[in-house]
Amino acid sequence: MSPADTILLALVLPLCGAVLIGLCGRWPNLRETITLLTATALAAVVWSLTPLIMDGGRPRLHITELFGGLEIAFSVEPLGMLFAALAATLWIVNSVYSIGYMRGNKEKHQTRFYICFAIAIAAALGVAFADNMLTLFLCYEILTLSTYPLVSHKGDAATVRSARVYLGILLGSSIGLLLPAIIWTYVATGTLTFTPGGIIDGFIDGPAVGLLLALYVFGVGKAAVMPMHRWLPAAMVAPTPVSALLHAVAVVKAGVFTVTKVIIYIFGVDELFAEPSGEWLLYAAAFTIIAASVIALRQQNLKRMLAYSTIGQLSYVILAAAVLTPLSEVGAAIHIVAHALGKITLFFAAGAIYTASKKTELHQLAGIGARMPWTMAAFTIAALSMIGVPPTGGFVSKWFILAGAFQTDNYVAIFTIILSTVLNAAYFLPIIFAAWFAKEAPGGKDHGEAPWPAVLALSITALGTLAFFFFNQPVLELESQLMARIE
Amino acid sequence: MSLATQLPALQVAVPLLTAPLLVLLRGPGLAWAAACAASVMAFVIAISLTASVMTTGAISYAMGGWPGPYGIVLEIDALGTLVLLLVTGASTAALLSGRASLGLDIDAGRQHLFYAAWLIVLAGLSGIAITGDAFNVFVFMEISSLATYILIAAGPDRRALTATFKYLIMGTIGATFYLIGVGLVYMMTGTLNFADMESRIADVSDQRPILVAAGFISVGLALKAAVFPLHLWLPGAYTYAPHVVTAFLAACSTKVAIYVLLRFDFFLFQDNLVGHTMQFAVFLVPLAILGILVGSAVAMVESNLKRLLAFSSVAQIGYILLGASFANEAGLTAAVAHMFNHALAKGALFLAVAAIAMRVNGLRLQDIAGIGRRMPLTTAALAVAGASLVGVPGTAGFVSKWLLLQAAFAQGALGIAAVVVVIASSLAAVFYVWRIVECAYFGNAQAPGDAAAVVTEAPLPMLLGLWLVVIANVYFGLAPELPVSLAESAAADLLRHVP
Amino acid sequence: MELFGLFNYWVFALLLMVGFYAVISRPNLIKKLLGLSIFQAAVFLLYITMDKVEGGTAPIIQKGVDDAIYSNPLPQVLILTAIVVGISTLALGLALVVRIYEAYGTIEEDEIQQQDLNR
Amino acid sequence: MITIVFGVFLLTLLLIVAIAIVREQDLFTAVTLMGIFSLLMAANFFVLDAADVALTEAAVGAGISTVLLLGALALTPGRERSIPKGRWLALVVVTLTTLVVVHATFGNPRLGDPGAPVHQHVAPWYLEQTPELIGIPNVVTAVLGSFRAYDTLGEVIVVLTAGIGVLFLLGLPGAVGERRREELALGRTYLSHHLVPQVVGRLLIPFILLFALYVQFHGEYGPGGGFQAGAIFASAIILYALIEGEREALTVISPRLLVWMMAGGALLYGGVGVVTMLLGGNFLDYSVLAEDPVKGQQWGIIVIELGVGITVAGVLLAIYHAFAARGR
Repeated sequence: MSPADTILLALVLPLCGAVLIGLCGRWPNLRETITLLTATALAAVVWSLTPLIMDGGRPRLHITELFGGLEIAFSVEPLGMLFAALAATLWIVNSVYSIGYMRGNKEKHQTRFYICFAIAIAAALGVAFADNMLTLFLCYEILTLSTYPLVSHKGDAATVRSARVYLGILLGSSIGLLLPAIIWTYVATGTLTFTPGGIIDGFIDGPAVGLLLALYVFGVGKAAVMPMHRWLPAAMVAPTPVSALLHAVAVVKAGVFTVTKVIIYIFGVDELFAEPSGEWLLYAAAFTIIAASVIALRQQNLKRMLAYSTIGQLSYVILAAAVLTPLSEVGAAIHIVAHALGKITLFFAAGAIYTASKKTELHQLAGIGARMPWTMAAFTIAALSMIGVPPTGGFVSKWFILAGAFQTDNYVAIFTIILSTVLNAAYFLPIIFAAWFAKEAPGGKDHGEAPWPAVLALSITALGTLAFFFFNQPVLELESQLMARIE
Repeated sequence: MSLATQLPALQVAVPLLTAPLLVLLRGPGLAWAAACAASVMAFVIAISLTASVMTTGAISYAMGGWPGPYGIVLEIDALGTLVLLLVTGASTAALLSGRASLGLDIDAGRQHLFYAAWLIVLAGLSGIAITGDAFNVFVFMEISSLATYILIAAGPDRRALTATFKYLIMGTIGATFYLIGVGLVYMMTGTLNFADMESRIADVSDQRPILVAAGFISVGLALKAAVFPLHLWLPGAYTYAPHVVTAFLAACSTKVAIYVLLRFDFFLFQDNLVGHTMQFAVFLVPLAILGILVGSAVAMVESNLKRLLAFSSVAQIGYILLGASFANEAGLTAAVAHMFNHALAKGALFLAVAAIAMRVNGLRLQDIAGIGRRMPLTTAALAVAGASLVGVPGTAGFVSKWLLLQAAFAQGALGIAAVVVVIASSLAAVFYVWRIVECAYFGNAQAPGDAAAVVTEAPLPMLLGLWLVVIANVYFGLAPELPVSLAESAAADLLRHVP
Repeated sequence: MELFGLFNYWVFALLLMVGFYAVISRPNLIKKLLGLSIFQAAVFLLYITMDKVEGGTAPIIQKGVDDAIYSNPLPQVLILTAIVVGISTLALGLALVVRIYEAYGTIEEDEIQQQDLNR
Repeated sequence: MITIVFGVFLLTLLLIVAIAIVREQDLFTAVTLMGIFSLLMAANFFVLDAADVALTEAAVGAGISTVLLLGALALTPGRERSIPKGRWLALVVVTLTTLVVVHATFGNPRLGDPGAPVHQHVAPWYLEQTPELIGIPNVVTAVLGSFRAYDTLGEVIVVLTAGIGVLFLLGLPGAVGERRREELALGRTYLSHHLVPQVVGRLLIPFILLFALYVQFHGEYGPGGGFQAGAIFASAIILYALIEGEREALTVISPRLLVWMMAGGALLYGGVGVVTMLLGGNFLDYSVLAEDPVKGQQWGIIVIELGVGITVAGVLLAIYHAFAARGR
């Protein structure tokens, strides 16, 4: 099988899975088996591409040409490879978790849930592998639309209202800002293909670059740069597996991934570095990091707090990309992985707590460590990774970002990272402390751990967080190709 | 003489001569079958004409064997075939899927007359699309208009009658304005043949009557095309017509008028009137933009489903006009492609509405609350067609919106304003389409267990037809080669007449 | 004399607008249709005025007369068609008016609108 | 010169009548004035050397449309409600437009100017070629029936559409056998108890029918043709219906026959087109109908004129009956 076929297989596999899931909706065990099998097969397919990419191969799959040289095409490069591998792998874990969560909470419409989930994964892979901005935009919109039924899963009035905010911001920003940005790029340069070194050099310069960058960054609402962040807390009405995989990994990472890709392959790091009008992005990211952390500090609901934490962490990636040094670009890529592992663990834990005890608020968590030791242990590890304490994955990415910032003496970035680390600690540590050492409020429900698939899943990802501290070499190697190209 | 060379005449003659036969038929089933057969045949002819135009270029056919300008000559070019495909395709899809729905609206004793009128509309609209004679356009315009009044008056509500009367008055004024314009051009050139007019109009020294003619023709056709602010007949006519008729007309009838407007403007006036490009922009761009804004704004607050979609049509007509008013290749390509794509999207939407109307009482938003659970296939079709209307990538609507924005970006400052307007209206479209979809899926039925309980999926032929159009929306979103290449050569054709 | 040559066109313009005025200003539906008929008739006058040639006669070829001047046949043909369109529109419009009266009990536009609003 | 003065007189009268129609609030009077308007218009056309059009306008405008309007008025209120004030905007719009159009007329060729573009191009060709190509004296018929036969087919379809529309909206005049007794009981058999109209009418009807046939088949030689003949034929039958009662008229030409006439005429016309195609010519190219192309043209014109006449008569009668039947 040629690499191009492998790409096609990776895109089609989840869709086939979706169809099969739909057909087997009446037999839940069979349906879940299919989900797991599809996820495993997908991960295998995606991983099978890595050796080729590591060796510097860039396979390409052409689907169709639309008009004026614009085509739907896919190709794999290090950044996309990383994102795809991440999403595909975590889908397996998340599927295990979903089974425990959805059954434990006796959710309705589970078939629809699994179908939409599979489509969303396919769209996320499409974003990862997109060869040009048009293809990326297409998959980006499919991702938005396919996750809507997941967000509005409960279907009551409050959920529908939140889901409306979700869709309104994501669709509105993409049509209102991203689409004009793409067309502007196309009209000016005549191409939309992602090219190392960027494509706008010589076509657009001066303040227009800053404006175009703004259209892109705010147009990609999924990256949640303030003020485009409001959809993420709104999306927390979704069942927890959705929040875990999609709103900690697939969807939000698709956002920052897109921004990073635009910076590297549309603008070109060098071009952007030479153009002062693009500098605002650094400040916007810094502001988002600090503001989101402060807001997270004031949250009472666990999932909402995690959502604001995500907003802040996403802007780390943006910030890293905006520092515009090779080291920081690698840091951005690594942070995508590190944060994914950590945040999915946190959401898994939140969902496990909800399934076992129906607790959703922070103050209810006092003493819960005694009842759910596995869950809270995983929670603790993940929280430490968010703060950036060794030996967790979060430390590695922060290290690279800071190193990149020092390279250019970018004090804004350095200061922001330090301050936000303090803030992160300020909102995570009290929870951990209370969970382990505080007394449980009397009169609570007597409960133990969540169903075993959920616990298993969150244990795996927690271990992954730890492991990433030690075994990050392959990722580094893969992404230093990026560095090589930039230099 | 082989059959292939007779296709242009057959394109009109088949439906035109099947119609009188239908008047004689008794029994609605037979009439429906005959109408379908004629419509399918017209569609097939349109496809083969398109194929030959794309391979060998424009076709002309001398009616009665008399050469132009003495006889009437049919001229079929890329733009014409695109309109032909729209007209015959919309008619075929609506007829094939609409039998059950029409059966609810019209009693059996009158159905054969209704189907006869339907075929006359089809013949009239196709006739306009392929003729090369200015007066012949008027004749076929009146044929299609008169028959359209019948179709709309067939609506079950009594307001269908007043809406039809309004349309009849405004439509007749529009057609008469057109006739006056043609008369004035004839007075100064002595000919009715488009090609001949084009070559002789340059010699006319006194341009005053020609200028007035341009005014009359533009206003008349704008009335027929429902260009803002001459759209007043459209919401009522679309709302109260039988649902399947709305699907047919919304897909193609206004586009045919725009087609004639484009032809007249680019073949005759652009080149020959001093500063006409400027006038085109000065008069049409504000109207197009106002139409887009007002149509979108009203659609956002309207609660009757068909009215909402009708106002959306007013906005979409603005898009087409906006693209055309750039008067360059990119803009015209976008306008013509949007004619095609909007027809697909609106046709599918109104067919979905027709399917819903068969099972639900009333078409206000609260009436369709919760049908997503009862009619999942119909509602899904509605959602996809809505996405195409909004211009979500992967659907036909996206292609033309892209082309339009691309053309606008190339226009400089004025173009940026146009981009802002189009984007704003797209966001409005997101809003009003979303209102429908969300209501269909998550709205709470007012009387649970009562009306909603008996609601079931629409009949199979309806669903098949609906999904066929919806799939076409996706197909032409991913493989837009046909409409885009037709639109490109149409744009090139139109511009060839401008120095 | 020179201006008399344009008198027909002026009457065309005036008739056109008299008809148009009736259509847009009168609420009575039958009156609107009468206005529409005048409006269309004005256009007939425009076309037929064009066909006249000084000293000419109707375009029916007389055998053996070589120097006869004939008026232009083409506008006449067009107007024959237009007259037919006019009567067809009138017939359809009247049928609609009859049905509207049966449905609403009035043929005054404003009263009809009032009824629809009150429903 | 005298024709111009006469023309000016007629046109001024026309304008006065038009304004009177708009101002008149009694609709019966307005409709009567409309008839006068059409007659004046027909006279005007005659002065302008358009005999065919004049004949048509007289038959249709003054005849048929008046009958239809009266038929509709019988079913609706006969008086217009007095209109409120404040139609100013309409008046301003109308005045401005008039001024624009009048302004434009100064560029028009003068009435009767032989140098006008319309007399230089296309029309002379018709006048020259008709004797050779078609071989009939009436050029209007030649253009109508052959050169622009496609338009005329469209015209027939327009008429048919109107027929379909009226039948669709108002219903077919159904079987009348049942109604006869009621009518007799009510003593409503139209004008049959008025002696003078009855006698005069009965005398006139055969001549009107004869005249219709003459106009139909003499159209190649003099003014007239299928359309005028159909209208005149329909007037004769309508007159018969007024005098003898609708039932009698419907027994002469049954509703089913009316429908067959409506569709049959159009089919006859279209059939000629199909036959020419089968014989290897273009649609409506009559030259292939006979050995001699000129003969073929003449045959074609005769047949299609017949088709026009049949459809027009059928439709106009059907419309009349539909209105009349609605009253009861």
